[in-house]
Amino acid sequence: MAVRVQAEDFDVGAELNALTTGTRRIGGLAVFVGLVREMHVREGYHKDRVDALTLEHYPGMTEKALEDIEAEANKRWPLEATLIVHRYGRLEPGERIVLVAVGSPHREAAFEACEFLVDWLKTKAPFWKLEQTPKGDKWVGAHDADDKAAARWEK
Amino acid sequence: MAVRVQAEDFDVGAELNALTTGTRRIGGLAVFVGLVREMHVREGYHKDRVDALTLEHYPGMTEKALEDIEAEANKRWPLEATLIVHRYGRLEPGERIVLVAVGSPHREAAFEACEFLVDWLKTKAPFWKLEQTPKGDKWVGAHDADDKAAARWEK
Amino acid sequence: MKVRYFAWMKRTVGVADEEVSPPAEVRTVGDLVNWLRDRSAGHAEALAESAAFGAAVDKRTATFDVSIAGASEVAFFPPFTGG
Amino acid sequence: MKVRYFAWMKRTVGVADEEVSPPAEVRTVGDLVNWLRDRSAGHAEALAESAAFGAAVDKRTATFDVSIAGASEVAFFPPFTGG
Repeated sequence: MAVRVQAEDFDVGAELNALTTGTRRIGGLAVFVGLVREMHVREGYHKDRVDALTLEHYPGMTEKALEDIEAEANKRWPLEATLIVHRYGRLEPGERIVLVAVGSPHREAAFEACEFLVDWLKTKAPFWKLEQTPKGDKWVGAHDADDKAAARWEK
Repeated sequence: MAVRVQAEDFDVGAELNALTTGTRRIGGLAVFVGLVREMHVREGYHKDRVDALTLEHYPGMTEKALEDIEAEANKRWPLEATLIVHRYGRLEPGERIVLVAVGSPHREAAFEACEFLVDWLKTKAPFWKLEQTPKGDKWVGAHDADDKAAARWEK
Repeated sequence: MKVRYFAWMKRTVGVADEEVSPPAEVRTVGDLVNWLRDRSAGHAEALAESAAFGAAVDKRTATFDVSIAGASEVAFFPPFTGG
Repeated sequence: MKVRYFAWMKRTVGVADEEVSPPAEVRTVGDLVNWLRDRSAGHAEALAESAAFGAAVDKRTATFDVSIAGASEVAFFPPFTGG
Protein backbone atom coordinates (compact mmCIF):
# COMPACT_ATOMS: atom_id res chain seq x y z
CA MET A 1 0.00 0.00 0.00
CA ALA A 2 1.40 3.36 -1.01
CA VAL A 3 0.24 6.86 -1.86
CA ARG A 4 2.33 9.64 -3.40
CA VAL A 5 1.58 13.23 -4.37
CA GLN A 6 4.25 14.83 -6.52
CA ALA A 7 4.94 17.45 -9.17
CA GLU A 8 7.23 15.18 -11.24
CA ASP A 9 6.08 12.68 -13.82
CA PHE A 10 6.10 8.99 -12.91
CA ASP A 11 7.46 5.95 -14.79
CA VAL A 12 4.52 3.57 -15.15
CA GLY A 13 6.66 0.53 -15.99
CA ALA A 14 9.01 1.06 -13.04
CA GLU A 15 6.09 1.64 -10.65
CA LEU A 16 4.32 -1.54 -11.74
CA ASN A 17 7.50 -3.61 -11.59
CA ALA A 18 8.14 -2.42 -8.03
CA LEU A 19 4.55 -3.24 -7.11
CA THR A 20 4.61 -6.83 -8.35
CA THR A 21 8.20 -7.80 -7.55
CA GLY A 22 8.54 -10.15 -4.59
CA THR A 23 4.93 -11.32 -4.53
CA ARG A 24 3.68 -14.32 -6.47
CA ARG A 25 0.12 -14.05 -5.26
CA ILE A 26 -0.98 -11.47 -7.85
CA GLY A 27 -2.94 -13.05 -10.70
CA GLY A 28 -4.30 -9.79 -12.07
CA LEU A 29 -3.02 -6.24 -12.02
CA ALA A 30 -5.57 -3.57 -12.98
CA VAL A 31 -4.11 -0.17 -13.78
CA PHE A 32 -5.50 3.24 -14.62
CA VAL A 33 -3.46 6.11 -16.03
CA GLY A 34 -5.23 9.48 -16.28
CA LEU A 35 -3.86 11.88 -18.89
CA VAL A 36 -4.48 15.52 -19.79
CA ARG A 37 -6.75 15.34 -22.77
CA GLU A 38 -6.77 17.97 -25.48
CA MET A 39 -10.26 19.33 -25.13
CA HIS A 40 -12.85 21.16 -27.15
CA VAL A 41 -10.59 21.54 -30.13
CA ARG A 42 -12.59 22.36 -33.21
CA GLU A 43 -10.82 22.48 -36.54
CA GLY A 44 -9.67 26.03 -37.19
CA TYR A 45 -11.82 27.47 -34.41
CA HIS A 46 -9.94 27.35 -31.17
CA LYS A 47 -12.43 29.18 -28.96
CA ASP A 48 -12.38 26.53 -26.26
CA ARG A 49 -8.84 25.27 -26.60
CA VAL A 50 -7.15 24.23 -23.37
CA ASP A 51 -3.40 24.93 -23.47
CA ALA A 52 -2.63 23.40 -20.08
CA LEU A 53 -4.03 22.49 -16.69
CA THR A 54 -2.73 23.55 -13.30
CA LEU A 55 -3.60 21.16 -10.51
CA GLU A 56 -3.77 22.73 -7.07
CA HIS A 57 -4.02 20.53 -3.99
CA TYR A 58 -4.08 20.72 -0.20
CA PRO A 59 -0.74 19.36 1.03
CA GLY A 60 -1.16 17.16 4.06
CA MET A 61 -4.89 16.65 3.58
CA THR A 62 -4.38 15.12 0.11
CA GLU A 63 -2.14 12.33 1.42
CA LYS A 64 -4.57 11.57 4.27
CA ALA A 65 -7.55 11.48 1.91
CA LEU A 66 -5.76 9.15 -0.55
CA GLU A 67 -4.63 6.86 2.30
CA ASP A 68 -8.22 6.68 3.59
CA ILE A 69 -9.49 5.76 0.11
CA GLU A 70 -6.75 3.15 -0.32
CA ALA A 71 -7.53 1.65 3.11
CA GLU A 72 -11.22 1.47 2.18
CA ALA A 73 -10.40 -0.45 -1.03
CA ASN A 74 -8.24 -2.89 0.93
CA LYS A 75 -11.11 -3.42 3.36
CA ARG A 76 -13.60 -4.16 0.57
CA TRP A 77 -11.53 -6.41 -1.70
CA PRO A 78 -8.79 -9.04 -1.14
CA LEU A 79 -5.87 -7.06 -2.55
CA GLU A 80 -2.17 -7.89 -2.58
CA ALA A 81 -0.91 -4.47 -3.69
CA THR A 82 -2.24 -0.96 -4.21
CA LEU A 83 -0.61 2.23 -5.45
CA ILE A 84 -1.88 5.76 -6.05
CA VAL A 85 0.41 8.42 -7.54
CA HIS A 86 -1.16 11.82 -8.25
CA ARG A 87 0.62 14.82 -9.73
CA TYR A 88 0.03 18.52 -9.09
CA GLY A 89 1.24 21.68 -10.81
CA ARG A 90 1.20 22.62 -14.49
CA LEU A 91 0.43 19.82 -16.96
CA GLU A 92 0.12 20.00 -20.73
CA PRO A 93 -2.09 17.89 -23.02
CA GLY A 94 -0.72 14.35 -23.28
CA GLU A 95 0.90 14.44 -19.84
CA ARG A 96 0.10 11.88 -17.14
CA ILE A 97 -1.92 13.10 -14.14
CA VAL A 98 -2.63 10.04 -12.04
CA LEU A 99 -1.68 6.37 -11.71
CA VAL A 100 -3.83 3.86 -9.85
CA ALA A 101 -2.69 0.22 -9.72
CA VAL A 102 -4.28 -2.70 -7.93
CA GLY A 103 -2.96 -6.27 -7.70
CA SER A 104 -5.14 -9.13 -6.53
CA PRO A 105 -5.22 -12.91 -6.85
CA HIS A 106 -8.42 -12.43 -8.87
CA ARG A 107 -8.95 -10.13 -11.83
CA GLU A 108 -12.52 -9.16 -10.91
CA ALA A 109 -11.38 -7.78 -7.54
CA ALA A 110 -8.48 -5.95 -9.20
CA PHE A 111 -10.75 -4.27 -11.79
CA GLU A 112 -13.45 -3.35 -9.27
CA ALA A 113 -11.04 -1.93 -6.72
CA CYS A 114 -9.20 0.06 -9.41
CA GLU A 115 -12.43 1.63 -10.65
CA PHE A 116 -13.48 2.33 -7.07
CA LEU A 117 -10.19 4.11 -6.33
CA VAL A 118 -10.42 6.25 -9.47
CA ASP A 119 -14.05 7.19 -8.78
CA TRP A 120 -13.45 8.05 -5.15
CA LEU A 121 -10.24 9.99 -5.59
CA LYS A 122 -12.02 12.24 -8.10
CA THR A 123 -14.61 13.26 -5.51
CA LYS A 124 -12.83 12.77 -2.16
CA ALA A 125 -9.24 13.97 -2.65
CA PRO A 126 -8.60 17.74 -2.47
CA PHE A 127 -7.44 18.56 -6.00
CA TRP A 128 -8.67 21.42 -8.16
CA LYS A 129 -8.07 21.88 -11.88
CA LEU A 130 -7.45 25.30 -13.37
CA GLU A 131 -7.57 25.38 -17.18
CA GLN A 132 -5.31 27.73 -19.13
CA THR A 133 -7.14 28.84 -22.28
CA PRO A 134 -6.48 31.57 -24.84
CA LYS A 135 -9.26 33.57 -23.11
CA GLY A 136 -7.71 33.26 -19.65
CA ASP A 137 -7.76 30.91 -16.68
CA LYS A 138 -10.89 28.97 -15.82
CA TRP A 139 -11.59 26.73 -12.82
CA VAL A 140 -13.01 23.37 -13.79
CA GLY A 141 -16.41 22.66 -12.24
CA ALA A 142 -17.34 19.39 -10.57
CA HIS A 143 -18.98 16.84 -12.86
CA ASP A 144 -22.35 15.31 -12.01
CA ALA A 145 -21.12 12.16 -13.76
CA ASP A 146 -18.19 11.91 -11.34
CA ASP A 147 -20.52 12.29 -8.34
CA LYS A 148 -22.73 9.52 -9.71
CA ALA A 149 -19.75 7.27 -10.41
CA ALA A 150 -18.51 7.78 -6.83
CA ALA A 151 -21.99 7.30 -5.34
CA ARG A 152 -22.38 3.79 -6.75
CA TRP A 153 -19.75 2.62 -4.24
CA GLU A 154 -21.50 4.15 -1.20
CA LYS A 155 -22.99 1.68 1.23
CA MET B 1 -4.93 -1.20 -32.74
CA ALA B 2 -2.42 -3.98 -32.34
CA VAL B 3 -2.25 -7.62 -31.35
CA ARG B 4 0.90 -9.64 -30.62
CA VAL B 5 1.49 -13.25 -29.62
CA GLN B 6 5.03 -13.94 -28.45
CA ALA B 7 7.19 -16.14 -26.23
CA GLU B 8 9.26 -13.24 -24.86
CA ASP B 9 8.28 -11.07 -21.94
CA PHE B 10 7.00 -7.55 -22.65
CA ASP B 11 7.95 -4.18 -21.13
CA VAL B 12 4.70 -2.71 -19.80
CA GLY B 13 6.06 0.84 -19.51
CA ALA B 14 7.46 0.86 -23.04
CA GLU B 15 4.26 -0.62 -24.48
CA LEU B 16 2.06 1.99 -22.77
CA ASN B 17 4.35 4.85 -23.77
CA ALA B 18 4.22 3.74 -27.40
CA LEU B 19 0.43 3.48 -27.18
CA THR B 20 -0.15 7.01 -25.85
CA THR B 21 2.62 8.90 -27.64
CA GLY B 22 1.39 11.12 -30.44
CA THR B 23 -2.24 11.24 -29.38
CA ARG B 24 -3.63 13.84 -27.02
CA ARG B 25 -7.17 12.53 -27.13
CA ILE B 26 -6.69 9.85 -24.45
CA GLY B 27 -8.05 10.95 -21.08
CA GLY B 28 -8.00 7.51 -19.52
CA LEU B 29 -5.85 4.45 -20.10
CA ALA B 30 -7.14 1.22 -18.54
CA VAL B 31 -4.62 -1.60 -18.37
CA PHE B 32 -4.68 -5.22 -17.29
CA VAL B 33 -1.60 -7.35 -16.68
CA GLY B 34 -2.19 -11.05 -16.06
CA LEU B 35 0.50 -12.87 -14.09
CA VAL B 36 1.23 -16.47 -13.21
CA ARG B 37 0.01 -16.83 -9.66
CA GLU B 38 1.55 -19.22 -7.17
CA MET B 39 -1.36 -21.51 -6.50
CA HIS B 40 -2.58 -23.90 -3.87
CA VAL B 41 0.52 -23.55 -1.78
CA ARG B 42 -0.09 -24.74 1.76
CA GLU B 43 2.57 -24.19 4.37
CA GLY B 44 4.83 -27.26 4.49
CA TYR B 45 2.43 -29.34 2.44
CA HIS B 46 3.04 -28.82 -1.23
CA LYS B 47 0.62 -31.37 -2.63
CA ASP B 48 -0.93 -28.97 -5.12
CA ARG B 49 2.03 -26.74 -5.84
CA VAL B 50 2.30 -25.40 -9.37
CA ASP B 51 5.93 -25.03 -10.45
CA ALA B 52 5.21 -23.50 -13.84
CA LEU B 53 2.66 -23.16 -16.61
CA THR B 54 3.10 -23.96 -20.27
CA LEU B 55 0.81 -22.03 -22.57
CA GLU B 56 0.06 -23.72 -25.86
CA HIS B 57 -1.70 -21.81 -28.62
CA TYR B 58 -2.85 -22.17 -32.21
CA PRO B 59 -0.54 -19.99 -34.34
CA GLY B 60 -2.45 -18.14 -37.01
CA MET B 61 -5.84 -18.65 -35.39
CA THR B 62 -4.76 -16.91 -32.18
CA GLU B 63 -3.89 -13.68 -33.98
CA LYS B 64 -7.17 -13.74 -35.93
CA ALA B 65 -9.20 -14.37 -32.76
CA LEU B 66 -7.48 -11.54 -30.89
CA GLU B 67 -7.94 -9.17 -33.82
CA ASP B 68 -11.65 -10.05 -33.97
CA ILE B 69 -12.03 -9.37 -30.24
CA GLU B 70 -10.14 -6.10 -30.54
CA ALA B 71 -12.28 -5.02 -33.50
CA GLU B 72 -15.42 -5.83 -31.52
CA ALA B 73 -14.26 -3.62 -28.62
CA ASN B 74 -13.54 -0.77 -31.02
CA LYS B 75 -17.06 -1.15 -32.45
CA ARG B 76 -18.70 -1.03 -29.02
CA TRP B 77 -16.75 1.80 -27.38
CA PRO B 78 -15.15 5.06 -28.61
CA LEU B 79 -11.51 4.04 -28.25
CA GLU B 80 -8.36 5.86 -29.29
CA ALA B 81 -5.91 2.98 -28.77
CA THR B 82 -5.99 -0.73 -28.01
CA LEU B 83 -3.24 -3.28 -27.46
CA ILE B 84 -3.23 -6.99 -26.66
CA VAL B 85 0.05 -8.84 -26.04
CA HIS B 86 -0.23 -12.51 -25.05
CA ARG B 87 2.67 -14.82 -24.30
CA TYR B 88 2.96 -18.56 -24.89
CA GLY B 89 5.48 -21.17 -23.76
CA ARG B 90 6.79 -21.93 -20.28
CA LEU B 91 6.06 -19.35 -17.57
CA GLU B 92 6.96 -19.46 -13.89
CA PRO B 93 5.04 -17.94 -10.96
CA GLY B 94 5.38 -14.15 -10.94
CA GLU B 95 5.85 -13.95 -14.72
CA ARG B 96 3.60 -11.82 -16.95
CA ILE B 97 1.20 -13.69 -19.25
CA VAL B 98 -0.93 -11.04 -20.91
CA LEU B 99 -1.19 -7.28 -21.36
CA VAL B 100 -4.41 -5.55 -22.37
CA ALA B 101 -4.42 -1.75 -22.68
CA VAL B 102 -7.23 0.53 -23.80
CA GLY B 103 -7.09 4.31 -24.24
CA SER B 104 -10.23 6.39 -24.57
CA PRO B 105 -11.25 10.02 -24.08
CA HIS B 106 -13.43 8.74 -21.21
CA ARG B 107 -12.39 6.53 -18.33
CA GLU B 108 -15.66 4.56 -18.19
CA ALA B 109 -15.24 3.40 -21.79
CA ALA B 110 -11.58 2.53 -21.16
CA PHE B 111 -12.41 0.40 -18.11
CA GLU B 112 -15.37 -1.35 -19.72
CA ALA B 113 -13.55 -2.16 -22.94
CA CYS B 114 -10.51 -3.42 -21.02
CA GLU B 115 -12.65 -5.79 -18.93
CA PHE B 116 -14.48 -6.91 -22.06
CA LEU B 117 -11.20 -7.72 -23.83
CA VAL B 118 -9.87 -9.71 -20.87
CA ASP B 119 -13.13 -11.66 -20.48
CA TRP B 120 -13.41 -12.45 -24.15
CA LEU B 121 -9.82 -13.40 -24.78
CA LYS B 122 -10.08 -15.94 -21.96
CA THR B 123 -12.94 -17.74 -23.68
CA LYS B 124 -12.45 -16.92 -27.39
CA ALA B 125 -8.69 -17.03 -28.04
CA PRO B 126 -7.10 -20.47 -28.59
CA PHE B 127 -4.77 -20.79 -25.60
CA TRP B 128 -4.44 -23.79 -23.30
CA LYS B 129 -2.67 -23.91 -19.97
CA LEU B 130 -0.69 -26.94 -18.86
CA GLU B 131 0.38 -26.89 -15.22
CA GLN B 132 3.68 -28.43 -14.13
CA THR B 133 3.25 -29.87 -10.63
CA PRO B 134 5.38 -32.22 -8.51
CA LYS B 135 2.88 -34.96 -9.41
CA GLY B 136 3.18 -34.40 -13.15
CA ASP B 137 1.58 -32.28 -15.87
CA LYS B 138 -2.07 -31.32 -15.66
CA TRP B 139 -4.23 -29.51 -18.23
CA VAL B 140 -6.17 -26.62 -16.71
CA GLY B 141 -9.92 -26.96 -17.14
CA ALA B 142 -12.19 -24.15 -18.31
CA HIS B 143 -13.72 -22.09 -15.52
CA ASP B 144 -17.47 -21.60 -15.27
CA ALA B 145 -16.73 -18.17 -13.81
CA ASP B 146 -14.85 -17.22 -17.00
CA ASP B 147 -17.75 -18.35 -19.16
CA LYS B 148 -20.13 -16.26 -17.08
CA ALA B 149 -17.82 -13.24 -17.20
CA ALA B 150 -17.63 -13.53 -21.00
CA ALA B 151 -21.37 -14.12 -21.37
CA ARG B 152 -22.31 -10.80 -19.77
CA TRP B 153 -20.97 -9.06 -22.89
CA GLU B 154 -23.03 -11.15 -25.32
CA LYS B 155 -25.81 -9.27 -27.04
CA MET C 1 -6.41 29.31 14.42
CA LYS C 2 -5.38 29.24 10.77
CA VAL C 3 -8.03 29.48 8.05
CA ARG C 4 -7.09 28.40 4.52
CA TYR C 5 -8.82 28.91 1.17
CA PHE C 6 -8.32 26.93 -2.03
CA ALA C 7 -8.93 27.27 -5.79
CA TRP C 8 -11.30 30.12 -6.74
CA MET C 9 -12.12 30.83 -3.08
CA LYS C 10 -8.48 31.79 -2.47
CA ARG C 11 -8.62 34.30 -5.35
CA THR C 12 -11.97 35.71 -4.22
CA VAL C 13 -10.99 36.10 -0.57
CA GLY C 14 -7.65 37.52 -1.68
CA VAL C 15 -5.42 35.47 0.64
CA ALA C 16 -4.37 31.80 0.75
CA ASP C 17 -4.53 31.69 4.54
CA GLU C 18 -4.93 33.91 7.58
CA GLU C 19 -4.67 33.68 11.36
CA VAL C 20 -7.98 34.38 13.08
CA SER C 21 -9.18 34.43 16.71
CA PRO C 22 -12.93 34.03 16.64
CA PRO C 23 -14.90 34.70 19.87
CA ALA C 24 -16.01 31.81 22.10
CA GLU C 25 -19.55 31.67 20.66
CA VAL C 26 -18.12 30.60 17.25
CA ARG C 27 -18.30 26.86 17.94
CA THR C 28 -18.83 25.06 14.61
CA VAL C 29 -17.62 25.24 11.01
CA GLY C 30 -20.95 26.89 10.14
CA ASP C 31 -20.51 29.50 12.91
CA LEU C 32 -17.03 30.24 11.55
CA VAL C 33 -18.38 30.74 8.01
CA ASN C 34 -20.91 33.30 9.32
CA TRP C 35 -18.25 35.07 11.34
CA LEU C 36 -15.70 35.16 8.48
CA ARG C 37 -18.23 36.70 6.04
CA ASP C 38 -17.95 40.03 7.89
CA ARG C 39 -14.18 40.31 7.46
CA SER C 40 -14.24 41.74 3.91
CA ALA C 41 -16.24 41.97 0.69
CA GLY C 42 -14.05 39.14 -0.70
CA HIS C 43 -14.88 36.91 2.27
CA ALA C 44 -18.59 37.72 1.92
CA GLU C 45 -18.53 36.82 -1.78
CA ALA C 46 -16.45 33.61 -1.43
CA LEU C 47 -18.50 32.32 1.50
CA ALA C 48 -21.91 33.54 0.31
CA GLU C 49 -23.36 30.19 -0.80
CA SER C 50 -22.86 27.44 1.76
CA ALA C 51 -23.89 24.81 -0.80
CA ALA C 52 -21.07 25.87 -3.14
CA PHE C 53 -18.11 24.86 -0.99
CA GLY C 54 -16.88 22.31 1.54
CA ALA C 55 -14.68 22.44 4.59
CA ALA C 56 -11.98 20.51 6.43
CA VAL C 57 -11.00 20.67 10.09
CA ASP C 58 -7.38 19.74 10.71
CA LYS C 59 -7.15 18.23 7.19
CA ARG C 60 -10.20 15.96 7.44
CA THR C 61 -13.39 16.71 5.51
CA ALA C 62 -15.98 18.18 7.87
CA THR C 63 -19.65 19.12 7.60
CA PHE C 64 -20.79 22.54 8.84
CA ASP C 65 -22.08 21.18 12.17
CA VAL C 66 -18.63 19.90 13.18
CA SER C 67 -17.03 21.62 16.19
CA ILE C 68 -13.89 23.72 15.70
CA ALA C 69 -12.97 23.62 19.38
CA GLY C 70 -9.23 23.00 19.66
CA ALA C 71 -8.74 22.94 15.89
CA SER C 72 -5.51 24.42 14.59
CA GLU C 73 -6.56 24.64 10.92
CA VAL C 74 -9.88 25.05 9.13
CA ALA C 75 -10.01 25.04 5.32
CA PHE C 76 -12.65 26.03 2.76
CA PHE C 77 -12.68 24.84 -0.84
CA PRO C 78 -14.91 24.24 -3.88
CA PRO C 79 -15.84 20.66 -4.92
CA PHE C 80 -12.82 18.52 -5.82
CA THR C 81 -11.93 18.05 -9.50
CA GLY C 82 -8.84 15.81 -9.42
CA GLY C 83 -8.17 12.47 -11.05
CA MET D 1 -7.02 -31.67 -45.81
CA LYS D 2 -4.98 -31.13 -42.66
CA VAL D 3 -6.51 -32.01 -39.28
CA ARG D 4 -4.90 -30.56 -36.16
CA TYR D 5 -5.32 -31.40 -32.48
CA PHE D 6 -4.44 -29.23 -29.48
CA ALA D 7 -3.76 -29.59 -25.75
CA TRP D 8 -4.86 -32.93 -24.25
CA MET D 9 -6.51 -33.99 -27.50
CA LYS D 10 -3.12 -33.93 -29.24
CA ARG D 11 -1.68 -36.27 -26.58
CA THR D 12 -4.68 -38.58 -26.68
CA VAL D 13 -4.78 -38.83 -30.49
CA GLY D 14 -1.00 -39.22 -30.51
CA VAL D 15 -0.24 -36.73 -33.29
CA ALA D 16 -0.33 -32.94 -33.56
CA ASP D 17 -1.66 -33.03 -37.09
CA GLU D 18 -2.33 -35.38 -39.98
CA GLU D 19 -3.28 -35.25 -43.64
CA VAL D 20 -6.64 -36.92 -44.32
CA SER D 21 -8.81 -37.45 -47.39
CA PRO D 22 -12.34 -38.09 -46.20
CA PRO D 23 -14.90 -39.40 -48.71
CA ALA D 24 -17.39 -37.05 -50.36
CA GLU D 25 -20.24 -37.84 -47.94
CA VAL D 26 -18.20 -36.27 -45.07
CA ARG D 27 -19.62 -32.76 -45.50
CA THR D 28 -19.57 -31.04 -42.08
CA VAL D 29 -17.34 -30.75 -39.05
CA GLY D 30 -19.65 -33.22 -37.28
CA ASP D 31 -19.35 -35.69 -40.16
CA LEU D 32 -15.58 -35.40 -39.96
CA VAL D 33 -15.61 -36.10 -36.20
CA ASN D 34 -17.60 -39.31 -36.80
CA TRP D 35 -15.30 -40.35 -39.61
CA LEU D 36 -12.08 -39.61 -37.65
CA ARG D 37 -13.23 -41.68 -34.65
CA ASP D 38 -12.60 -44.88 -36.61
CA ARG D 39 -8.96 -44.10 -37.36
CA SER D 40 -7.55 -45.32 -34.02
CA ALA D 41 -8.33 -45.98 -30.37
CA GLY D 42 -6.70 -42.62 -29.57
CA HIS D 43 -8.97 -40.82 -32.06
CA ALA D 44 -12.02 -42.59 -30.65
CA GLU D 45 -11.12 -41.57 -27.11
CA ALA D 46 -10.20 -37.96 -27.91
CA LEU D 47 -13.30 -37.40 -30.04
CA ALA D 48 -15.73 -39.44 -27.91
CA GLU D 49 -17.65 -36.60 -26.28
CA SER D 50 -18.71 -33.91 -28.74
CA ALA D 51 -19.62 -31.57 -25.87
CA ALA D 52 -16.04 -31.69 -24.54
CA PHE D 53 -14.27 -30.03 -27.45
CA GLY D 54 -14.61 -27.33 -30.10
CA ALA D 55 -13.47 -26.95 -33.68
CA ALA D 56 -12.11 -24.43 -36.16
CA VAL D 57 -12.27 -24.46 -39.95
CA ASP D 58 -9.40 -22.59 -41.57
CA LYS D 59 -8.56 -20.96 -38.23
CA ARG D 60 -12.05 -19.62 -37.45
CA THR D 61 -14.16 -21.14 -34.68
CA ALA D 62 -16.85 -23.37 -36.23
CA THR D 63 -19.86 -25.27 -34.90
CA PHE D 64 -20.32 -28.92 -35.90
CA ASP D 65 -22.88 -28.10 -38.60
CA VAL D 66 -20.39 -25.97 -40.56
CA SER D 67 -19.36 -27.29 -43.98
CA ILE D 68 -15.78 -28.41 -44.53
CA ALA D 69 -16.07 -28.20 -48.32
CA GLY D 70 -12.91 -26.60 -49.69
CA ALA D 71 -11.35 -26.25 -46.24
CA SER D 72 -7.59 -26.73 -46.05
CA GLU D 73 -7.38 -27.09 -42.27
CA VAL D 74 -9.76 -28.31 -39.55
CA ALA D 75 -8.73 -28.19 -35.90
CA PHE D 76 -10.09 -29.77 -32.72
CA PHE D 77 -9.36 -28.49 -29.22
CA PRO D 78 -10.64 -28.40 -25.64
CA PRO D 79 -12.17 -25.19 -24.20
CA PHE D 80 -9.74 -22.26 -24.13
CA THR D 81 -7.95 -21.41 -20.88
CA GLY D 82 -5.79 -18.42 -21.79
CA GLY D 83 -5.60 -14.95 -20.30
